[in-house]
Amino acid sequence: MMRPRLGWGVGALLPALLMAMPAFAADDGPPKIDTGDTAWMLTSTALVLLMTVPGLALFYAGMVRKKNVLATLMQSFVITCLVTIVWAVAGYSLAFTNGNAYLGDMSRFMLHGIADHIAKGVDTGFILGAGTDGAAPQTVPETVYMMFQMTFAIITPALITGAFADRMKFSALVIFMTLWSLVVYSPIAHWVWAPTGWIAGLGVLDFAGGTVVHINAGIAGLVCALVLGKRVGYGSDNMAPFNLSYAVIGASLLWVGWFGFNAGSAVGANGRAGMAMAVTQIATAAAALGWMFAEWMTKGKPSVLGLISGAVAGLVAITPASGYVLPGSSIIIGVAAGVICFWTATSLKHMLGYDDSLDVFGVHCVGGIVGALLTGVFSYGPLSATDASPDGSPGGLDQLKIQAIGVATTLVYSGVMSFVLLMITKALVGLRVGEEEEREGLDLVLHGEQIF
Amino acid sequence: MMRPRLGWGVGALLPALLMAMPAFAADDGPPKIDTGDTAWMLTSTALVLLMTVPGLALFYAGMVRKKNVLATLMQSFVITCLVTIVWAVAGYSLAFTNGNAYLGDMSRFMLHGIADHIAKGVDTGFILGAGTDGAAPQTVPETVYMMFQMTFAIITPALITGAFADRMKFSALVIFMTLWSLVVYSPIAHWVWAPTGWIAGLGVLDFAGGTVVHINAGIAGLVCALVLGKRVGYGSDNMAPFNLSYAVIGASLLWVGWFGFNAGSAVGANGRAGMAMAVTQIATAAAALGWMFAEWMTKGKPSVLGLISGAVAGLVAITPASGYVLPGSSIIIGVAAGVICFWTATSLKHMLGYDDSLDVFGVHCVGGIVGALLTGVFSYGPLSATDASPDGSPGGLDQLKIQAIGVATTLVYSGVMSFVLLMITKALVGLRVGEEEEREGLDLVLHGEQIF
Amino acid sequence: MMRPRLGWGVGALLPALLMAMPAFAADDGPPKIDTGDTAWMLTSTALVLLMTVPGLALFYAGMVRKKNVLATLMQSFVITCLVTIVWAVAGYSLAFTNGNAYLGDMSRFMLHGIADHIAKGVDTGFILGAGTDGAAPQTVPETVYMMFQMTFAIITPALITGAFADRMKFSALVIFMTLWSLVVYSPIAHWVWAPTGWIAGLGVLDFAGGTVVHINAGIAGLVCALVLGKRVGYGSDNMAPFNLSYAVIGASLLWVGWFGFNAGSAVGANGRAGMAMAVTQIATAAAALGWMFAEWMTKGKPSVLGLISGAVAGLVAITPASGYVLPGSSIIIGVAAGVICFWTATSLKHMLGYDDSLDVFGVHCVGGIVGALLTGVFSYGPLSATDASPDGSPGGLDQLKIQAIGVATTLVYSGVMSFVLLMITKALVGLRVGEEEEREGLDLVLHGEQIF
Amino acid sequence: MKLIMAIIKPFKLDDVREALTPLGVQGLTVSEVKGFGRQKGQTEIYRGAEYHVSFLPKIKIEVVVPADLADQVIEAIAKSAHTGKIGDGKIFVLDIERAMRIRTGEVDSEAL
Amino acid sequence: MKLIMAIIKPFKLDDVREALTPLGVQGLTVSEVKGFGRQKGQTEIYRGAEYHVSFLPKIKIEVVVPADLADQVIEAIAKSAHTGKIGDGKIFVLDIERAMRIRTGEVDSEAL
Amino acid sequence: MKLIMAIIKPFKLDDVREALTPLGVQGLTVSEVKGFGRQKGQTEIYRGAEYHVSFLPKIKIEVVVPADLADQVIEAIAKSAHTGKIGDGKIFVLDIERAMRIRTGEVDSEAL
Ligand SMILES: Nc1ncnc2c1ncn2[C@@H]1O[C@H](COP(=O)(O)OP(=O)(O)O)[C@@H](O)[C@H]1O
Ligand SMILES: Nc1ncnc2c1ncn2[C@@H]1O[C@H](COP(=O)(O)OP(=O)(O)O)[C@@H](O)[C@H]1O
Ligand SMILES: Nc1ncnc2c1ncn2[C@@H]1O[C@H](COP(=O)(O)OP(=O)(O)O)[C@@H](O)[C@H]1O
Repeated sequence: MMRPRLGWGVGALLPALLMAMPAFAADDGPPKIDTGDTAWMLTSTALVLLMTVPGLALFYAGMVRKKNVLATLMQSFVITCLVTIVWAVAGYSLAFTNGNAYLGDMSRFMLHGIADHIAKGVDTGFILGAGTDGAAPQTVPETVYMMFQMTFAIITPALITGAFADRMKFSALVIFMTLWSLVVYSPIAHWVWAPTGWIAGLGVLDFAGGTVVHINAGIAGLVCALVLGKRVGYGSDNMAPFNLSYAVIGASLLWVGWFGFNAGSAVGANGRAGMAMAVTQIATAAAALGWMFAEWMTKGKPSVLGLISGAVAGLVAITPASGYVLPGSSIIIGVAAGVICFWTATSLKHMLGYDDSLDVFGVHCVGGIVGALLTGVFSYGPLSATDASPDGSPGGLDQLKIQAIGVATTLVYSGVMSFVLLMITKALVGLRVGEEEEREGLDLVLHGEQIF
Repeated sequence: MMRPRLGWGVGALLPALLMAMPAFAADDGPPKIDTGDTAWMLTSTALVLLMTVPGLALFYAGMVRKKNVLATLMQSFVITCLVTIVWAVAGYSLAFTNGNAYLGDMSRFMLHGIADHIAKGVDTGFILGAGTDGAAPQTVPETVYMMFQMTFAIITPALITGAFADRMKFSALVIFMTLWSLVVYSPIAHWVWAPTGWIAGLGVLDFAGGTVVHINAGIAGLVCALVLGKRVGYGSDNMAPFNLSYAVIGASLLWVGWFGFNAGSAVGANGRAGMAMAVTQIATAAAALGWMFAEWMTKGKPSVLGLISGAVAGLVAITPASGYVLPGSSIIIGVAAGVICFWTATSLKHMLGYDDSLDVFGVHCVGGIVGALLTGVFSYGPLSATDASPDGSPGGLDQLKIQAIGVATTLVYSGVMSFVLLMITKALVGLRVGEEEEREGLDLVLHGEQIF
Repeated sequence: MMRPRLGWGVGALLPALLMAMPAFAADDGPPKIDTGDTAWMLTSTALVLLMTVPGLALFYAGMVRKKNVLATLMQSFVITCLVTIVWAVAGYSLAFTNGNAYLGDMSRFMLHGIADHIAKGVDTGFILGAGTDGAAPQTVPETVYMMFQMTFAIITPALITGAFADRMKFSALVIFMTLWSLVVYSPIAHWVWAPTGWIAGLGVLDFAGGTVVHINAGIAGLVCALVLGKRVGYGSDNMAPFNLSYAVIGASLLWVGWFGFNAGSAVGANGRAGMAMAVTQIATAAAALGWMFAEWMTKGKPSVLGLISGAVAGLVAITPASGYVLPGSSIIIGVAAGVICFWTATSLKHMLGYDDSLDVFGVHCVGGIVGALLTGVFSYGPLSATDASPDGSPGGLDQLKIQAIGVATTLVYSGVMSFVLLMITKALVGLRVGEEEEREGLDLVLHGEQIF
Repeated sequence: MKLIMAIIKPFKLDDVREALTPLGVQGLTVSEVKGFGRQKGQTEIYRGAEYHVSFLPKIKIEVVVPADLADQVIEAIAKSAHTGKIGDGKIFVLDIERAMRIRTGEVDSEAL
Repeated sequence: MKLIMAIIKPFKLDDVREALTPLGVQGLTVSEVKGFGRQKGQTEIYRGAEYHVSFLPKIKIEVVVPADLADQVIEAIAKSAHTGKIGDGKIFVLDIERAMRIRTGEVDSEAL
Repeated sequence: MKLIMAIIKPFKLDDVREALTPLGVQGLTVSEVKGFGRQKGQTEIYRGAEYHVSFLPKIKIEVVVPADLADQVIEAIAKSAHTGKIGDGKIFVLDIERAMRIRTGEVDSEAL
């Protein structure tokens, strides 16, 4: 999403046509919706949902053992359902209404008022931060904006599940994720993306969620992996993935869906969306090749798991940068993410000895940090320039420092709060299945089902 | 699709811009196309096709036994092909031309005339019911409207296949589905969605096909299950699904594709599409959780099959309501659908003793009825209001009664005609494979292929 | 993509609205972008990427033996990554800048200058062939045009991999495909689709890539199959596909994604896109049924592999024709493609005795030729008419001859250059794995991984 | 003790197991196997490549029983697995020298 | 020579293999089987249809050893596969008359 | 009667079956197994986790023949399954006491 502090959204997102008719822009009423922008945002919403179900569900399910495939699919699916309700009831309101610098208010509780502008089937554009200095009129209805944001709120907790794959109780997951969405996700989204948010106010650049989504989920995953402990048999049993072809399908759908994630974060079908799509594609390819060649050189063979892991690392790293950088920079971001995440997931993890089953920390947190910091280096001014701020937010040492604050804040808040919520969940229902149950597999034990 | 009787389509679907330029709207010529609306309808068409292949194909294939996986996939795929041709040749013409109150005419036989307005590569908008009182100008070309509707005509018979999974002859399927598309689907689509249709004239609300698609397919499925009889070994053999991960992928793609189904039924990228997408998402999540918790409480474990079945039940139930209701109502519709369909599929079916293999009746017919009736309760006026009808069609007892007529008509007509067509098919080629063949599995017997 | 020689693109692609405001159209500056057209092209880009990963990857992986499933998936995935980088660095520049009649220039090396028109986050429309007689202004930013074209550059070499499935070295694939993209794909794309290209100058019609993509990949595949030789055990061992359900998912995603391929080639959400989508659907269904019934009659059973192969043959054949023909013609094109490709893949291949593992030649080259020639027969004038050329390019004997030249040129150039590049690759790293390795399977030998 | 090894049609497994329980058989082990025999399979055709399915799916049951129970067990299997159609399968009997239950260390007939 | 056939819990396979190596066992063959016995499985419910999982996944190990090694091998398996919980499995011993290594044509104890 | 149990390389299955037909062998049963032996497998690496593939895919053939045919059958298998490379597999011979054809109730050599 755009960085609203500068208010450039107005200029960038109203269609060119309206700018040519100043009489419209000067109107005090809500902006008109643009059908092209709305079409793209409806599509982007579908694409981002596709990322979680079946994308992420398959990516993860393909990496676990046969006895946990269905349980792993179920985790992403149930989170999709839970967060949909949480978001509609309170999450959206906490994240995207004005409130104060730390949290939204409850004016959109139960989505109350979201239909206020509908008359005769027609809706008006949504003004994010209406009434504040940073008010950012959009050319899409609020329902569409709310839905697009919902898909981000869904995928973030779903990402965490990779860290504790094969061992968490289902009841614990339901409780923890519901709380996490409200207590961790909504506040951080507010800080970074609401015009009134304090991190937005610092000028942190996070186009599509490097901090809000990936660093946030990644550090929460690490905390989960540490608190739950290693899988039974970790280090001795063969834990080879049951069926990597699922993981390949999953990674592919993540890639395709990520066009909605990143190019959709332009909230319109405009030049910025086009550039976001281009740099997303290039960084992803560069990261996949980076990981692949690093693995080929150090381990002797290029693996399909390596290639797709690199692609995901690239997608993660370009996320915060996607609306700010040019193609050349995206290659650098991609290669850096691919090689660094390769090292984290294959070496650092073993050195430190935690069992982050599917490398949520190694790929999402580390990749997110690489991307967030390099956004501060490579940001290209004209992409974020506005009338009010004709230079935009060009990269440089200053911006890098601002970015580091965003990263550090997210790490600390999400890490600490995830720990607290795990403790609460543990007190309520316990976190982990028994050893026998873990051996038998979650599919049968938790859900009474198995695949062939 | 909109309810054309009130003619509100004009106001709702012409882009806001045109409304600001009355000179255009007053034109007598065909409407101009809007690129944003057209973009969304092209996308929606792709999304709805995705629902059938591979969505529904996988959803069903994941629930059958290994020996029938390919045959089940093939059923959805061949229906996609057959109905495409049937629709282009006559189905579209019978459904969407003016004709009389019961059937369209043959003026679009072989899509004759669909290119009449193309000049220099540019097309005009399509006027549904042109020349009638209910004429509803659209901002998309007729090719796009025809294609979008085709994807609905495809998925409806494909839904039926779940009821007779594992036992129907392929030749019988080819004949039955071809006839069914012409004799059952096209007329019902005409009644409900053509401006001249008699059910449309009653004021029945069916935004995206609760009656035309789901009740219709669901009751046809029940008739098929009863006429074909139970699977060999039903009740004694282990008929556990071969690979539920396919069903999870299928359900996920159904969910994503359903955005095209419901939000696409606004025939434009407008406020109504946004609200349709939002309520679709919320009802689906609510239904999935409703089924899951009902199962958890009564059976002791929440299953992945239950969760995804609930999601599909929610998608079905919100379908007729999606362009008429607000988020709060969608939660109620979702929970009702989830819990009621859970009961139908797990208890009622056994009480009544029919073998509807994959619960087409229990999920689609029952879910569709829940949705169709609750649409009559919860419809929110401003979503369907127009200049001509400033109150729209608000829910209430009157509307509920009208809805019940739509439901009953569909149940009777589709049930009876499906039975007749099955008898005709039986006379021609027989309906069911032999017992030995059924034991060996349709993959090998009918198609000479098998999976590993 | 459109045929720029006639310059009709201008009229067809600027939105209707602008035409109504001549003051805008007369502007000398770059065209404005249209949000609806841009939304559709962003979507189309995602759809075409979906065709390769996971679409084509699954289509192919489902047809090989278990031991090669991951390696086959990896081939499509790594080509996606490699070509992305190759295209961004030089491929796009060689294909779509003016250069001369045979090759573009290096003015877009490293995508240099693609952000020149971005100011305050807003971009302008892209003028293809700017400054030449054939200049074709587009209503989408150049980033979007470049990305859409990239997805075509990706799928073309990926198609080739089916011909040498189960036996090529991974290192050889990496080298060969990188070279092929630059030396074969980019030049042919330039000839046919750049306004300055010599084949475009002849008036060859290739709407979405019958020659550039399918004939090109198909003949290259044949050359690969001949040069690499038959698989070990070909003709004696059981090489039955491991899991055709993957192939069905793949074919389905190809079908859905092909809407982006063909309707996206209208470079806008317009009437031509709508017609392209309609004929794509109809031809595909006709071809699938054509293959199915041909097989049913000659082999006794309709197979799912036959049905989906027919669908792909239809998609291939309609590709060059999709923006030029009407629904009636599309049925003929479809049936012809289905029946002819059935014969090629099941009879001709055995008569000639080459081992084109997954029928790249039989489906893509032959299907492409059928489509390219029939485009010359059935092209409907008004779809390609412009102010400058009010008759468009109607089909007829003249056009058929022109089409044949396009076909022949592609066959010869791609065939010869593919052979040369294979020889270079062979000299560098060798082409084929050892016999023992081939027996053990590429998954384990090349990538150190296997599925269950 | 005897090891009774039976190759049967897959859909007969549950019938066989139920036929053995009344005899006091408390355990058995089954595997999915492919059988080649008089029963002929289908032909699979994949785009012109024909493969005859000469190996058909069968279930192998292995059950170790005290020698004196062998006759009854054989009879029970033969009856419950019978369809009369070609491909019904075979029953073979082997001698078992020793048996041990891993959990308890019990041996021979105690272990079955 | 004796054929030691052991049915064990799947996750014990690596332990067993490691226990046999020190005894000089250089080869063995394993298969995935389903076991029916005293150990009871879960119930699976698919939309109201209940199936009891009476067959549980087990691993069958077949290892042929010289007769004089049999005792040690049995003991090693019994120890390494032991958990003490129901379902640990069985060990059966059969007599092998002849053995041959295909690669070299060596026979009997040379072949193991 | 003898049970000939052979562990062979998977791609040799068709060769072996064809070598047995001329000898009058009318039925056999095969299973997919994993073999551990002198032949060493590959290493699989999944993001830094290394697993050595110590078990390689093999095919187990079980064929019961009249005692007098055993030598010929062993020889035919040994020849047709031979590649000379490590991992070619083993042939074991066991005694079968009784055999029965389920379809007809025929016993012993009639049943094969
Ligand atoms: N001599 C044999 N050795 C081992 N297994 C055999 C033998 N003969 C038959 N079988 C097994 O028995 C199955 C059934 O045999 P088949 O000849 O097809 O029919 P039937 O049992 O009716 O004579 C075969 O598929 C095979 O698995
Ligand atoms: N008589 C038998 N013949 C063949 N296999 C048996 C026999 N009894 C038990 N088994 C195998 O041993 C496994 C374990 O037996 P079970 O009775 O469950 O527990 P335990 O070994 O602790 O007594 C079974 O699952 C089955 O595979
Ligand atoms: N003692 C044994 N008992 C059972 N199976 C064995 C034994 N030794 C070897 N095998 C089987 O034979 C296969 C081949 O043995 P291996 O030692 O790898 O090569 P080779 O047969 O060339 O000596 C093994 O994978 C295993 O399945």
